[in-house]
Amino acid sequence: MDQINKVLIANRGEIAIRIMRTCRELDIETVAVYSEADRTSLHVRYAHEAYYIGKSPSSESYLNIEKIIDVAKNSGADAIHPGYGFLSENAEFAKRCTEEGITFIGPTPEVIVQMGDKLKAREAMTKAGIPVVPGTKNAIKTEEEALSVIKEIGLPVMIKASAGGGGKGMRLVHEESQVVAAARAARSEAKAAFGDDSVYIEKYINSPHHIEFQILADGHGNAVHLFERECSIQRRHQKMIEETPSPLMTQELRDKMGESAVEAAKAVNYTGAGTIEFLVDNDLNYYFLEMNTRLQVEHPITERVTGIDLVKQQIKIAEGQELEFTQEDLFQKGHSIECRIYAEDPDNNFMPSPGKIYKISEPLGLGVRTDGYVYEGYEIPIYYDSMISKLIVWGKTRDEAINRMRRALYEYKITGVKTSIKFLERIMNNRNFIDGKYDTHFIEKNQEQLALSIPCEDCDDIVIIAAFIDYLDKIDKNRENNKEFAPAQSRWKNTPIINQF
Amino acid sequence: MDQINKVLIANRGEIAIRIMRTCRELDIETVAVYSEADRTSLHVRYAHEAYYIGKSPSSESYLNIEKIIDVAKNSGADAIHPGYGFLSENAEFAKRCTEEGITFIGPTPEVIVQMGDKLKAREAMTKAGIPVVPGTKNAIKTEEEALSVIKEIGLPVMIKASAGGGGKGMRLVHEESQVVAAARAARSEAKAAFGDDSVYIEKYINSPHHIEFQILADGHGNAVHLFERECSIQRRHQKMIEETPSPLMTQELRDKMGESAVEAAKAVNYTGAGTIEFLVDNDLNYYFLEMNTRLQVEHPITERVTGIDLVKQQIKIAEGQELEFTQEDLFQKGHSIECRIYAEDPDNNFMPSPGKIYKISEPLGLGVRTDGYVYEGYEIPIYYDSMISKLIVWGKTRDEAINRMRRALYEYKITGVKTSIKFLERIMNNRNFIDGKYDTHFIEKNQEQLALSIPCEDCDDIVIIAAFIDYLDKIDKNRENNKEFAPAQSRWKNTPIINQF
Amino acid sequence: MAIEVKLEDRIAWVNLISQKDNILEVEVDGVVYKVDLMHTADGTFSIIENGHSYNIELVPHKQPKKYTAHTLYKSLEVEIIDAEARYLKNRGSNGFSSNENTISSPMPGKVVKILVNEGDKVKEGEILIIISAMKMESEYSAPKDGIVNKINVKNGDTIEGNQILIELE
Amino acid sequence: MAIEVKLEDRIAWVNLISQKDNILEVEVDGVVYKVDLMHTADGTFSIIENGHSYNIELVPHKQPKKYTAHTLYKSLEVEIIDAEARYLKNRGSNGFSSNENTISSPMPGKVVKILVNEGDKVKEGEILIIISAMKMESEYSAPKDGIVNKINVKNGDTIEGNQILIELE
Repeated sequence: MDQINKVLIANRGEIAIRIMRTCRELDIETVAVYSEADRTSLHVRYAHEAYYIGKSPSSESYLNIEKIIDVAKNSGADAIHPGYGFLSENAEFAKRCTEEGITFIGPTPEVIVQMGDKLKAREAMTKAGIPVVPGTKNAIKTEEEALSVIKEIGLPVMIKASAGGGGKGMRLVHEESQVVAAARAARSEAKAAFGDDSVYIEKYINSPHHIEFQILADGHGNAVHLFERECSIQRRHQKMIEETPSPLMTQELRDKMGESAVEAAKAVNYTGAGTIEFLVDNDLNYYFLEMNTRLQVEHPITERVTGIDLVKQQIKIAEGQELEFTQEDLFQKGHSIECRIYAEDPDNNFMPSPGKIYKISEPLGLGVRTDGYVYEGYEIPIYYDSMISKLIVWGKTRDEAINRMRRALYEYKITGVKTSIKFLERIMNNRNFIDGKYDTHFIEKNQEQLALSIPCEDCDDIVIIAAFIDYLDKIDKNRENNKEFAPAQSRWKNTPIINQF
Repeated sequence: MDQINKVLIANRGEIAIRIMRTCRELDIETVAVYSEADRTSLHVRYAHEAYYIGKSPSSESYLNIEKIIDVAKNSGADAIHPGYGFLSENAEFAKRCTEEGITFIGPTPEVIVQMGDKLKAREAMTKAGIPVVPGTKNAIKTEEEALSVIKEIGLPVMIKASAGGGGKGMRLVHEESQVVAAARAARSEAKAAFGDDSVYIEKYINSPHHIEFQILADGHGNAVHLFERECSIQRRHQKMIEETPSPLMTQELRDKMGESAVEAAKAVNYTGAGTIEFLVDNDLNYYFLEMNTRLQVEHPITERVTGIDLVKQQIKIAEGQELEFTQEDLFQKGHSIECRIYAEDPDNNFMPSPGKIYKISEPLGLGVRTDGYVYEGYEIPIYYDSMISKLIVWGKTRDEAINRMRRALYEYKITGVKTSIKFLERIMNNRNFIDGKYDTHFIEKNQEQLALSIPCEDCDDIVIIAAFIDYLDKIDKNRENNKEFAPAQSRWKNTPIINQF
Repeated sequence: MAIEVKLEDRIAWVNLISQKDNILEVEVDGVVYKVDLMHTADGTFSIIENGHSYNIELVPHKQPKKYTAHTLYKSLEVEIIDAEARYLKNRGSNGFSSNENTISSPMPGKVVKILVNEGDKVKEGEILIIISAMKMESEYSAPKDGIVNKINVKNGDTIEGNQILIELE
Repeated sequence: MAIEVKLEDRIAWVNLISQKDNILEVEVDGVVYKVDLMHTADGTFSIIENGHSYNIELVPHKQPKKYTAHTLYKSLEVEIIDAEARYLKNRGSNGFSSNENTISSPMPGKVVKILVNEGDKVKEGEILIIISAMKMESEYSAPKDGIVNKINVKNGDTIEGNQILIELE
């Protein structure tokens, strides 16, 4: 295949910018697409070119295959990177790219179909000798069918979107009475997120660890894994914190699971970057859960410990190049943690908190990386995901990484909307987390401690003073002739910071 | 020695914040000191505690030993970190700390005296069998003496501050007629920077490479080096870009120079973090230049390739702990480059450009670190150094690091004052730099290419349109009743971004 | 000048004793603080009190005299209660009443489905409306038994935060 | 509405042809551009023209109608020349004359040493004053032969950028 010179990024938000950064480093031109809500979004401003593709709901823009293909052809893009979410695991989209002679940066449509359908994926893995979680072999059509399956494999079970991923369209069912509502909700979410409402049922494993392996496979039969990511800290079945290495992992298990991951990739002739998700129980049994045939949100922690730019590798593989390294060249150096910053209210059931960003201070310095996309004054649209940034740290040891994450979260300030920052800070101070003792139920199990904010009595009085002085200054401005308060020196006042338009 | 619980940072700017970051990661409380000009500087706001120590000129604040000792005692700080510059290589300060029972985070006063006096340092190194640059054995007292020395060792020569460092108080002399003015200028700068105006003379080496080795030595006789830093890209004898590994270096030379660096440290019973600076000529002969008995500005590139937090190591050594690693545990992984962002005008002889910061966009994402201290609306004081930030990148290879630096410089926007950012971008595009072929004369030798900015004809017309529309909007605001231009939709207008005080 | 400041549930009595440039003496509930207060150019209050360095960012609400204050450790709701505010409060008309008869969403979003019609009898806990925002659906149920008096939105509508969606009798 | 805009050394003729919300048609020196122009909340113009995405930040000068414009590649000086500006320019009173009789520093700093006195005869290239800023000293010399007419500063003074320090006759 030929060298890629211009890439259309069929995505928005932090991942669009993440991909454009690597393109820029490779001297590849970038084409952004945007919906009505995203005209002033940062990915539009970062790209070399930008084209409007439709109304704000993603079904009318970021999921509009033909419109995106049109833009790619008209702008002369020779490749499309789908990011994650949206069309990233849409086989039809990958097929249409290929038909139009545009390189799809990802696996073949056939593999996407096979792994995207969670049921077919389970079948393929079973054939390759990789353990899977007990569950239905086929999609369930009706709530009645769900009830009968549940009677067979026993409660609790997970109802999952067949086309799913990222925690969308997933419901845990403990009691029979919940089945109908849960199936409806899962279907509805699945429909909205993936345009396909079929769901299936899996046995629910107690106290599971969600551990995934990053793989890279080229078109020449070479495949490697880039070790694990521990993703068990979740809220509402969505990941919140990821780390590598996993505190649960042993070298023996790592080798075994890594081998399984590479075998899984080879079993389906996978090409590109992909992730094999496993559930691991407390006895260190592991089960194939699903394969994500795209870049993961949490890919930066793997980049940090291995030193490999995964987007760069995706592009090279899409160009038809051979992998430059073998399994023996890869090492995990130190420890990396990612915290996802959501615009949401952790004190109110993680309710999304869209709105206008007031002020941002990014954490900087040694061992800190942020991948975000919002800026001061930016209004977070209600139409898309509530994740506004990812904070990734590295430390020589897990302890150093936790301390650094604590410091970085302390420095990270986003106001105007509610965010998960303070909640993440509390997790970094949680004894069980520090000891590496957690599973996917961590947040429920530790909710009492996680609800407590750090007390600061002095701060309270100082806050009162600040508000009081601000108030005095404001009334002072209203009563120009009756000055009873001369405001303290302020550099701000004379600063023509804002280019008023 | 005991555990350190509270550290006073006797410094300002980026390095004060750099040190506080590590303190925060170690759960150590921090005490800031500030001059009149620095009341709203970021180090004051980052620290747990902050105390005023005097007027803006550093001689009345950051160089006021007794005032700083007083603050340390009153605030209960058990240690002082001096950063770089100011009192960092002042033996009297180290001595006063020790007398007052405060741990000085750095070597002993005796070592500072010995290495701080460049002439004594040369003597010690000669004794230890390490090659030094030919030059005077003693400080020169008068311009006449300078003239006679120069006749002896031959032109060109460097006149250098005996107490110097960081390019301050240094003058290159090609002709006898320049000697008097050069000596005056060097003395005056040395006096201002170090409070000591004695200078000495060294033979000037043509096309030299400035390569330094980072060392760490504990109080138990253990010493290691953390490899080299190539610091040859300089303007006005001040470093502008540093990288590690050095493109000039061979493994053989690295081992040899590293050994010399460790021997140098051991020869003077050094403790803490320090740097041995060498000149290397084109035939790969190396000469001891000086030892800096403190943290270097460019220490982050070493941190990035070795994974060692140097400030953490300084604190541990000051606590009396043994080094946790030996030479065999240390490796250079990948490639790291630092660009220093100065508030200066590269198109006008690098003239300093103090003033008010208008807007900042920090480069973020994979492999990028910034250590800075200015914020939007901050007025850079005229009293201190013009370095406002350091941009550090890492790449798996030197090529990747250069591409990443180019991308990061592209993202880095600081307006309101002139900066070196665009100039650094041109260096990253310079063929000789890309090929790793440069010495300390790089900037003079490549000045023609480095003066050229990237042309963009289209941009010009778009700039004209932006200014035109801004103007139309402004006159529109003045003529409310005669609307001939309705401004384009703007989110900004309704944003209560600024908390007006 | 003394007024009351409400910080979360606490009401504090505050008085400015003296001011010289950026050095202020302020009394809070009988405790006198001498503070060095600067409003930095990036919109934060830098306050040094007895050597301690505090950074406080005040985000003003649309309602006057209300702020969300962000310290390094937490976010707090602050309200200035001056004579005017007290007057309004006593009249009970400061715009905030705990109304159990309305359903509203705390965030902007989109109406996925309305499950009742005007005039329907509903029971406490019965789901009335489903709202989606940022790809998450939230179900809102009746706070008490009653009759649906008014429905202000229809399926597919985009809604504001705190907008009243359904009114019960 | 047509005016002239000066960009560095170039003077361009600019005309707004039409506008519909954020879509503008603008003519620059005879070339018609259809641009999608938004002023983003962080103070930058985001302009999309023929698919190309431009970010332009305008920093207004103290003098009206003057800007420094920052594109992704360079910084440019821009000036609006409308009727008023043309009038002032023709009168030669727009505040900028190339004066060879004064010494000024382009940046704020401190006077280290004045090497001449009022009434002194000086030669072209002779160093008159040393200014320090940010730990760097700069020497300013006479632009031509002449007599020192006036010295506006003394040793140790803090000075502003572009302040006239020494006037020659």
